[in-house]
Amino acid sequence: MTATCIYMDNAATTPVDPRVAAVMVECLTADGCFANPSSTGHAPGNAARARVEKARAQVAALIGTEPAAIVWTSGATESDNLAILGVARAQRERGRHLVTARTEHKAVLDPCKQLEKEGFEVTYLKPGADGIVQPDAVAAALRKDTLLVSLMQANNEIGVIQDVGAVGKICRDRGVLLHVDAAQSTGKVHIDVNEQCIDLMSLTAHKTYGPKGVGALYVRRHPRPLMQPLIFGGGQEWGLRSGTLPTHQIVGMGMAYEIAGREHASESARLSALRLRLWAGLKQLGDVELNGHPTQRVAGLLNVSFAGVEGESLLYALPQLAVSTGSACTSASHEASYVLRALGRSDQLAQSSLRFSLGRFSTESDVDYAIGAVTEAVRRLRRLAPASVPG
Amino acid sequence: MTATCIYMDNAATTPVDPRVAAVMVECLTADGCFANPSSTGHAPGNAARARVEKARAQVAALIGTEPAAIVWTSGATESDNLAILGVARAQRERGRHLVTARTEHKAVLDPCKQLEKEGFEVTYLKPGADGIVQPDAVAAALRKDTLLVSLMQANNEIGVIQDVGAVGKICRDRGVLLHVDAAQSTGKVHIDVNEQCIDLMSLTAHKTYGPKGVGALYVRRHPRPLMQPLIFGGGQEWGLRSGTLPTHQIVGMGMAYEIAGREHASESARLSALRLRLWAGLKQLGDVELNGHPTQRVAGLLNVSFAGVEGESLLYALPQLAVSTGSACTSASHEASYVLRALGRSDQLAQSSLRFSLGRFSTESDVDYAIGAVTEAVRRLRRLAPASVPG
Amino acid sequence: MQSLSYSPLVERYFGHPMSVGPWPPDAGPTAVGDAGREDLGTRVRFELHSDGGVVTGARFQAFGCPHTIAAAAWLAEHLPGRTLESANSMPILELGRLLDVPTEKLGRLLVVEDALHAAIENAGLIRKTGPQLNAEQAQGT
Amino acid sequence: MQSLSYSPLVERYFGHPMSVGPWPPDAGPTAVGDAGREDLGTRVRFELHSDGGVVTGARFQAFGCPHTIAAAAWLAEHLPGRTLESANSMPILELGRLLDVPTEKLGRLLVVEDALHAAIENAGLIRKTGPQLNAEQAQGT
Ligand SMILES: Cc1ncc(COP(=O)(O)O)c(C=O)c1O
Ligand SMILES: Cc1ncc(COP(=O)(O)O)c(C=O)c1O
Repeated sequence: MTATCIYMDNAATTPVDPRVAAVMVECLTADGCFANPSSTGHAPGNAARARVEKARAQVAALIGTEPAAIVWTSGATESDNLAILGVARAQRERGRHLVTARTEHKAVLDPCKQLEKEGFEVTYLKPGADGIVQPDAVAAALRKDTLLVSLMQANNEIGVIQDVGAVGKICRDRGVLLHVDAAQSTGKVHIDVNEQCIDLMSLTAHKTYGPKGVGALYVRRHPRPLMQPLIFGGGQEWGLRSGTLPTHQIVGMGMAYEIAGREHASESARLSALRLRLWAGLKQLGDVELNGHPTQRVAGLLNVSFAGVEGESLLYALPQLAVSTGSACTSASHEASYVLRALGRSDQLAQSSLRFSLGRFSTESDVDYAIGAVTEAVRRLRRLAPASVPG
Repeated sequence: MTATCIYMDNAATTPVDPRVAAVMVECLTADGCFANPSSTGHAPGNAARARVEKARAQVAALIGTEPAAIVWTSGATESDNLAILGVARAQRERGRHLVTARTEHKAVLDPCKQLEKEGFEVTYLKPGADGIVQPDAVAAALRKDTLLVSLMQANNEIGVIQDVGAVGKICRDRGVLLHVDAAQSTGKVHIDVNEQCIDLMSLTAHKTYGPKGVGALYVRRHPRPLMQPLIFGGGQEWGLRSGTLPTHQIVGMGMAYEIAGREHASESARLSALRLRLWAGLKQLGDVELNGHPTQRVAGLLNVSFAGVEGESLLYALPQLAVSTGSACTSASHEASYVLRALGRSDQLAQSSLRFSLGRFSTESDVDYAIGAVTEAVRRLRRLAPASVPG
Repeated sequence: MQSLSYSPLVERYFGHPMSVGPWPPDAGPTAVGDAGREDLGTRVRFELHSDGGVVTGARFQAFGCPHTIAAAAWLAEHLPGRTLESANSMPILELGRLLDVPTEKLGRLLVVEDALHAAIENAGLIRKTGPQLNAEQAQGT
Repeated sequence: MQSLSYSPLVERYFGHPMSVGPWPPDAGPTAVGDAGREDLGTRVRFELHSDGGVVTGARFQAFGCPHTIAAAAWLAEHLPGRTLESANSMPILELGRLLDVPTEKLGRLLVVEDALHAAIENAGLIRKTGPQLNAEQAQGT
């Protein structure tokens, strides 16, 4: 069913690495390590607990921290919500102002909108045309009552990398907490939460060849920010996140992050070369534009606007290529990507963009196929379109 | 490591059924159905979406509803929180009172406690000595400003079954919403949310031979109760629960529930017989008491108090048997199970109880082993203990 | 939670539209009708030939979603042989149903209809005033 | 998030305690010391024999967690040969460290200590007043 389709949507989700799948499978059935990691009254429970703690150490190692700073969640959406709602609701007497950027993921923007309903003010910074939020702009937005800055490290649509370390130093100096959404950056960008002065970091497994439905929140320990949980219950994860720990999921995330740490350098080099090859091929079409900063970006992600074609039709004309459009293609409206709009792209260019996200299993022949298929589809749709008429 | 241990802690978590593991594994790696179910712009995404929707129908079928009433979550803890906090926060202008029972899971009690901090009042009903909450007691607790009653169907510690249908009719008549925690009852007790007048029902996969880390909330559709999400973001699940849908987890839950529906009757008969055999064996020890109603209970769960032995030592003396104690054995305190205390058990008996929870993979020889091992351990510990002295 | 799925008819008319593109300059008097804007996601053009009030040839161009393109292609294929009058009252919403166009997208079909109506109006003008007008129209003023 | 793990010493003294149970009635004058309550989770009893101020035999009984049982068992094994005085000042918290008793459980060791001190006190009384008292004690008044 999907066999004839070339997958270039690794920013939406990655397949699970076979090495990760192997350890997950060990934690499912009756002959495996399936017990509840909180059942520390018996041997199977302790075995599960040990694997969970090993995974905690693996995840901690990738971001340069200690295991006790890692809180398991169901993914980056939950982690973003826990960080933002959790800090704001617990510290509302300290301040009611947050700073973030217009190009953040909805998992950051939507909790911010919720906080506005709860009496907070949020500053949404506009990035430059290259997608970069200048650290100075963050500094300028800080107020006396600013509690938290939330800034993603790598953008999911255009792949640009923010200088979170510079922002971290500014925030630390001013006594403001920094939350970083690193869903798209683990295994792709250097992370060291201490060096980068990060207080909270959202992580997810499924963009880094781990399973969907598991993630983590890094919470700095010294000092530990005061937070209100989203989910109350058994008291797991130091009371910050109750619920039975999903051993197989956590073990998968740990292994995925260990591999990511080990293979980051070689993988990035390979993916950079593939991306440049793809861009070189697509540029031949003419009237195409690269979205986002040309070099301050993750290796595998390329977002291109094609003048003169409509996004949904372009996607439909590429049935063998799994990519995503800049437009919110699952919604009924012609709404253009808010990220590309924030960069100043016209509605039309924002709407007719494609995001190609290469991954661990992408090959040179995939890239060549994509160049050919996109070239043909764009040419055909451009021929179908009427010549422009003045306004 | 765990091979020599007999697992009788299926109420804590069950192993994944091999038939469930098989479909999960199909949704992990690059050659499988791994894509993001929200990526409906391409074939792999649509294939994942189709499997997610099939699973939604499988889950809906087990509880007698339509697929569109099922919202995926990360488990029953999240579902309980979403139901209770979600309704209360969204409808706080309609009323500020909730009713629940003292024997509920922490995933219900803790959000209730949180609501008390947010200005709500909660009535915690005390069950009878048999663990049953009388529907009349619920009726008597309802007030004009009662928003919601939350009552579990099967209790996780003692296995007693509440008559949620009778409570449902009372609530429906009085215009009060009923939330039912069914984490321990799927595949074990008859569920029909329409017939039983249930508005919200928490479900989880991992007590019914599905994977840990995935669950669902049934939300009645006509009328649909007003709710505030816990987690804001991409807008998945009708905006009630954002976050990437974990295809393999959801597919696993669907298959687990389908099997549960099909095998419920035969499995219950088999487990009842095993439980009665276990109880008959343990009774020989003398000075043992069954906790909870003798017949209004799930088939596989047996909770027994052993006079004259201490719980943690009893557990420690049974290294080859994975059971759990009534005491909060993972905490440092000697705190006795709040469930058994609510039934009126003395601290000592509450503290020295064992929960045996048999499951799909339990055998007669497991039961016989347990009888032998527990008999020996209890006798040894009783011999170690000093004869009682007055006061 | 809605997926990009298209009916077989859309697949056919999007994938293999006939009657595409402008008429060659020497094809005779052409009535052109334009509607929509690229920056709003939909732009459609029809070019009609007619003789004695009957459509003799129709071509389309479209910038838009697959449903838009398919609808325009379907119309261009089915216009020839109709009187301008009957062409003018072709029931666009029924075409929408035929192509399984989702309700939220029906607005785009109105753009297709607007372009068709504009072309038919111009065809009527050509009939009355001769082809001079057409030359102007074809330049896209 | 803390697991039920026990040090090898606990394992040994819980799993194979020697010096268990009451002395037989004909074993001579026995000094008994009780402490704790079952409903609070810990109850310990020591029964000592002594001669000229030196412990000659010690037995224990315990209702409690593995650490409690192991601590009582360890003491019962290590008391013989000590003077009552040195037995009275055996450093219970150091025993706790030896057995890796978690901090939160140290309170339970104090129950063990109380039982020991009570037994030693009774042994002192026996020494002064003769075995009559012991008979009474052994009946557990
Ligand atoms: C930048 C970013 N943040 C958050 C998320 C949400 O993560 P999850 O799918 O783990 O909930 C995603 C991906 O969906 C993302 O790309
Ligand atoms: C009755 C009951 N409710 C809720 C839960 C929590 O479910 P989950 O582990 O899926 O978060 C459990 C089990 O842990 C349970 O037994």
